[in-house]
Amino acid sequence: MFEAVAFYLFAFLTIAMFYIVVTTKQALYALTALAAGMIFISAFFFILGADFLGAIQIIVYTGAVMALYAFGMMFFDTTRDVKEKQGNKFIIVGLSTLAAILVVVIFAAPMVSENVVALYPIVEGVGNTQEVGVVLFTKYLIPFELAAVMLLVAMIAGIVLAGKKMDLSLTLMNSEEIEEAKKQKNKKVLS
Amino acid sequence: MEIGLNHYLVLSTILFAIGLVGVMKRKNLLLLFFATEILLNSVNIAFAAISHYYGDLTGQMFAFFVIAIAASEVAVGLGLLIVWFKRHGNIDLDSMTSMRG
Amino acid sequence: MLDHILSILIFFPALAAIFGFMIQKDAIRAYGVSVAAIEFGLSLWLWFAFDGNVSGMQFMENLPLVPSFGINYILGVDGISLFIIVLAAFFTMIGIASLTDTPNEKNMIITLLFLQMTMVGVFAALDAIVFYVFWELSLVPMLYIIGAWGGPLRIYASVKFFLYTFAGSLVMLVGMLFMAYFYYQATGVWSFAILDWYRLILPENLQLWLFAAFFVGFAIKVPMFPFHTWLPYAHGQAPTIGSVILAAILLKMGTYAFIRFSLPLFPDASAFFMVPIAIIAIIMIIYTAMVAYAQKDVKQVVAYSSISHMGVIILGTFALNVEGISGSIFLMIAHGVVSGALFLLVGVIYDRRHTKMMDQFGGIAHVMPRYATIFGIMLMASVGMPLTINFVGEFLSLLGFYQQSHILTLLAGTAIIVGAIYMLAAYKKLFFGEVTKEENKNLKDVNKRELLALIPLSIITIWLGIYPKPVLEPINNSVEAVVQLMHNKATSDLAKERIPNLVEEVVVITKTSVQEVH
Amino acid sequence: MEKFLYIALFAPLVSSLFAALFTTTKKKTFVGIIASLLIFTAFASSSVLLAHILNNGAPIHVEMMTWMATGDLYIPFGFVVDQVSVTMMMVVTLVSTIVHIYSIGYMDHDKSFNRFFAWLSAFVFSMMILVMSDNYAGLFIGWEGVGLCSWGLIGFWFHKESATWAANEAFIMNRIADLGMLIGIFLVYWNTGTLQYDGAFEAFKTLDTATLTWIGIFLFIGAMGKSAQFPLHTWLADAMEGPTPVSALIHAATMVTAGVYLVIRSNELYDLIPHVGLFIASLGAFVALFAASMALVNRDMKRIIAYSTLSQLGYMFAAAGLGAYWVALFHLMAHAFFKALLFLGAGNVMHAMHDELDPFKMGGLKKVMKGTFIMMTLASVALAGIFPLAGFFSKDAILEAAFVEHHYIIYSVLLFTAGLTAFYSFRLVALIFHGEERYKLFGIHPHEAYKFMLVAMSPLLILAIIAGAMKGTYYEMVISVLPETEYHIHSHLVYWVMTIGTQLFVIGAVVYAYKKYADWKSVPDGSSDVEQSFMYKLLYNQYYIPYAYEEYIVKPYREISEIFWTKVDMKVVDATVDGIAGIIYGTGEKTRDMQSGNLSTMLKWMVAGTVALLSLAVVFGLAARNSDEIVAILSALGVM
Repeated sequence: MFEAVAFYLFAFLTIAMFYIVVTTKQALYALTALAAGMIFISAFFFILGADFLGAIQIIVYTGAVMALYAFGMMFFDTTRDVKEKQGNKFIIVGLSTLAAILVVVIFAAPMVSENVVALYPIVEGVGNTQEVGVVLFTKYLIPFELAAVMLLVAMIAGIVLAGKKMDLSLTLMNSEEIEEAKKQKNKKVLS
Repeated sequence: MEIGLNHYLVLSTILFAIGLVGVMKRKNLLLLFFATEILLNSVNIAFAAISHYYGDLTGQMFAFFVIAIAASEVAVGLGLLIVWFKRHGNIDLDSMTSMRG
Repeated sequence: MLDHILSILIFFPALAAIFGFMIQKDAIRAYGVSVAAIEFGLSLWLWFAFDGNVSGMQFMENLPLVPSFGINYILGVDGISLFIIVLAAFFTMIGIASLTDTPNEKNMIITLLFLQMTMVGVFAALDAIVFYVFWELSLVPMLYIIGAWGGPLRIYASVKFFLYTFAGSLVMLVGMLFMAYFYYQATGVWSFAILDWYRLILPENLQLWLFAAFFVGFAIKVPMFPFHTWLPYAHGQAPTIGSVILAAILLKMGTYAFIRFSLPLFPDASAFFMVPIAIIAIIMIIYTAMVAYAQKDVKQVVAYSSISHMGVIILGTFALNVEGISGSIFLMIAHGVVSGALFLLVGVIYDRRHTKMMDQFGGIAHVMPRYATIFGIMLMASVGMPLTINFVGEFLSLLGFYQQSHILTLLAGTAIIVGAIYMLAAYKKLFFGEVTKEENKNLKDVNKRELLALIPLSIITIWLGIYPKPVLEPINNSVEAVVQLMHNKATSDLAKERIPNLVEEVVVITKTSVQEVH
Repeated sequence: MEKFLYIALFAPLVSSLFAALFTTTKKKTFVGIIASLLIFTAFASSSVLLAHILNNGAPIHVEMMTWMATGDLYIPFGFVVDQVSVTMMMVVTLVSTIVHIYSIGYMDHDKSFNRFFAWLSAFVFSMMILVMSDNYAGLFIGWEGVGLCSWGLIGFWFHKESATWAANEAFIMNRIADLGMLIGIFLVYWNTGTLQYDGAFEAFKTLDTATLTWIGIFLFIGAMGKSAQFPLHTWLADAMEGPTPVSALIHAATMVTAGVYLVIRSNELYDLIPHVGLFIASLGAFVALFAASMALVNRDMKRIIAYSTLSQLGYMFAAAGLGAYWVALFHLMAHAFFKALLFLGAGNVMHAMHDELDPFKMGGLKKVMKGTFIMMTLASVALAGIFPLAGFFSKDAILEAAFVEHHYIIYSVLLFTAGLTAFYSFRLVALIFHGEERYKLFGIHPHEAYKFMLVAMSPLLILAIIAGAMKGTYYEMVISVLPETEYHIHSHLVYWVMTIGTQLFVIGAVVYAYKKYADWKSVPDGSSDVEQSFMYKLLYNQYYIPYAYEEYIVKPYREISEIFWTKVDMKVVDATVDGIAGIIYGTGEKTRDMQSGNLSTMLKWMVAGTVALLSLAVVFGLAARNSDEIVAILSALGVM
């Protein structure tokens, strides 16, 4: 009973928050609503007994990702209303719903016929974090390490991209402009 | 009233739909990123739920990696976004047409 | 070394081409000529070491590539492929030696050496996948030659050439994959080895489909009517050397593949499609000969004449008897020599006048008598004068087909009439009459470099016309084996009737019949 | 003896190659002399062979080497010297030697002197292969070889449009016939398994008549082309564009008789199919009359002689078709002598008249050209068949053969033609040598040819006179190969009446021709009544056959070719290919709007694509899951 109440409550809250994210005209509102939605989602993880995942969700999303977004938003003018031209709403909503249903159907199909066999069964009486740790560092060690490298790469990329002076783009300039830029650079070197 | 796997899947579907609506509707790149986060999260819920109901940890593992990917994506994406903003002074999707075929 | 001579023949030019990038521009021609000469020497050695009395494959090499799918690097030659390999080496050599001043000579020579690798590869490959790889790779250097050194329409011509042949060979690839799958179904192991496929007897309806799939790929390459329109463009735009190689070797890939794949793999389908293909061949012969007669550009005349002659080759191939198939293989070589020479000859006047239009010439036999003589020899070879190389092939092809159909041979025989018409008309326009154009009055006769290419070709033309035995005998032995194989494999009455039995008692070869397995 | 065979065969080749070395250099008289010597060597060798054959009669058969061998096919370069081929060899080498020597004088001022001898000797070589070969394929080599040399020699003065046109015409017409010949060879091979004469003849006896008929017809089609029989005759008259020695050698004495030789050679075949033989004889008789009629009014000296050749070839075919092979061969031989003589004489006249060919513009030349006058007159007498010259014996034998075989229509046609022959021959002689000196109107100063040319011609003159005397020896020799058919009119009275009647008829024609033309005064300008008449125009325009060929075959061929290229090849075949490519390209071009570059639009397309793929996945998933039911439903509906 408690589980049901919790599920419906959080389901309602998550949907509401995310609905705000995609509809609001204020970027700040959207950010706030997204952060809230993330936290509510972690609630599902706790309900489902995936404690570790829930913790990660809060830490990574709400702690890191949202902070990153918040910093990012400082660069942009977020006080203004976001102006958006809108096309046919029916197509957007219809396509989305259809796609979502299809995804679910495909995922659900093998389960309906009950032919899924657990590869790494959840052992009763052992903490979720412990189990996750065991699987993560045995079977998924290489993906895990790759994910770590990927994060490192992403971090460096973020720093480089954000920090670089990008007032010139060689791809978008025509050849004369490139020549001009080269000359400028040479001048600097000479002087 | 027992909450079953189907409940979670329906929830995931709804969230995924909302995310897709956001992806298609949003013209502001930043908000587009938000919408992709919603998509990822909706899938995460489905993973966690399946993992729970089948007693298999693989689902959680996947959700875990999805989160890692989401984090990297944000880092790189925001970096790019900032670069773009510096050059053009806006992050409007409609202004990005250099990929015209 | 002799054990791996085919691999050496294939990859030596490619390696040499890679090293060619490091050679100085001034030395590249000498380098290219020497590489091609070594290659030609090797191919002659191959011929020398080849045992003409053995009908099967020789110098086989086998190296697993993807064993789980039965893809192996299998090479081998028999009498059918041997001479085309020699011819390819020969033409690359004289092509490079007689190369007139071209821009980016270095790139041209490197491209030609790469092209040589693919050509030898196609004719030596005995694994369908290896064959296919070389078959497709040969398009690339040719595309580059036409596209980089061609005439004003070169981009159109090269793209057309590439896409057209590529589309055809994709269909052929599907056929090959299906064939391999079928082999898997029948025997339980994968194999792309052609010799393995030979042992397979397919049900007739399946043969028809597979035959059609292979046919599309081969027919475009040959090119058979109505798939021929890429050829005039390719020839018209290609530089001389490109046309020479294209006509002499690349077109032969199609007809060679018919004999290597279509006939032994699908004997019933070959017998079934014999008459329709013969009719297409006759259309090719007569129709393209008439089109050739209408041409204003001498190179186009030669290009269309190629198609016309390829018609005779196809006809001989589908005679399905020893005389016809031997004749068609011989005619492949003959046509290679003669059309290659004709394209070289056209190149000679093009170099001097930078036009190929016949109305720009006339009477140049007065100013270029040696050129006119060599052209005359090749002209007579082209129209099938006895004691020239072409006659042997044409005679045998038609003779072979006569056994199958009298009336069709009579129609196809008009090749000797219509061929004479366009060739003589072209010769008359170029060489006869008074010299009317001022520019033509001081044309220089063929120089030493051109003679270097043309004299050997003239000698071969006459030598093999008088004494074809050294070439014809190995061909004959291999063809007899192919025909016997076809007869043994044939299941339908039609095929049994059309494909002659060469031995008295039927040799029972171990067959892997599909029906048995199912 | 084989040594002599090889000498006879290859001396002309050596001569040709030797002369070919000098083709690009200036005129060198020694080239002609050496060529003539080599051809004379061949003649001498042939004479030795003839002597050998006459002495013991054993044919010489050699096999030089293999030519083609594949499957069951085996074709060697084999040569045979028997009674028939040695006769031909003698004719060929003798006339060739004379023509070679004559040409040294005739081509004296030509800058391509050396090239001429290269071609001429090559022709002799081809002709030797043709007559000496022991199989049909070898015959075909020579057959095509003489065609090639004929092409090169007709078009010898290649700066002249008419010459090159005639050369190509001759080559292509011969090719049409060669196709028939080739088919005939194929038929022989597939029915007998060999192309050797002896093997094939042996096998012919076992074949059914229908097959033999086809073989006979196709081989004869080949013969028709080479011997310029109707309807492939037009090239012969046009071939007169070539130098006159060429006309004498190729288009009178040797090459054109190759068709007759083929029929004679294949006598064992044609003996088995007399109905084809009758057709050949009828066609021969028709051509004899047809060609003679065209010669009546022509105003070109060389063409008149060419038509006369055509007419005489008709005689030969008539004889051969009726089974009188030895008579045909005899006439061939005799004809070669007097016709070559006639042509060479015409060559002298042409030289004298500075290449003027219209006999109406000549007249009275006997004063300046005595030697030529005598030779041409005697040659014409021989041609007309007047006793005791060569033509009498050979032509009379043909007439007798036709009479004895009871083919009276053929006989009367041939008899009538004999009269026409006499008429046009002497019309020519009368116009050229008698009457007023009309050439003076055109400011020409004729002169006699070199002495040595006349000397060279003299053996022909002698042979034209005495060849009849050799009839007996000849008959004794060839009957060992050819069917032994003696034609004797049963009653002496009939024989004498016929012979004397024929002679009187012919002499009457000669007299009439002299009366009409010996005192010709003016050059006709096409205004007289005779020239306006329908018959004259018909004959003068060669029955409008060349015109019809040009109008209804050559032109349509050219136009159809043009249409095939510009319309069919470019507009239909190529356009289809380009159309397919265009559709694909157009699809890309249209759909490219999708890629507006707007990220939002692209995202929408992405979602749409995802939906489409997912739907497919679901559909296939369901289908796979319920495949049994689907099959059941479909089969119930009768689809599968």
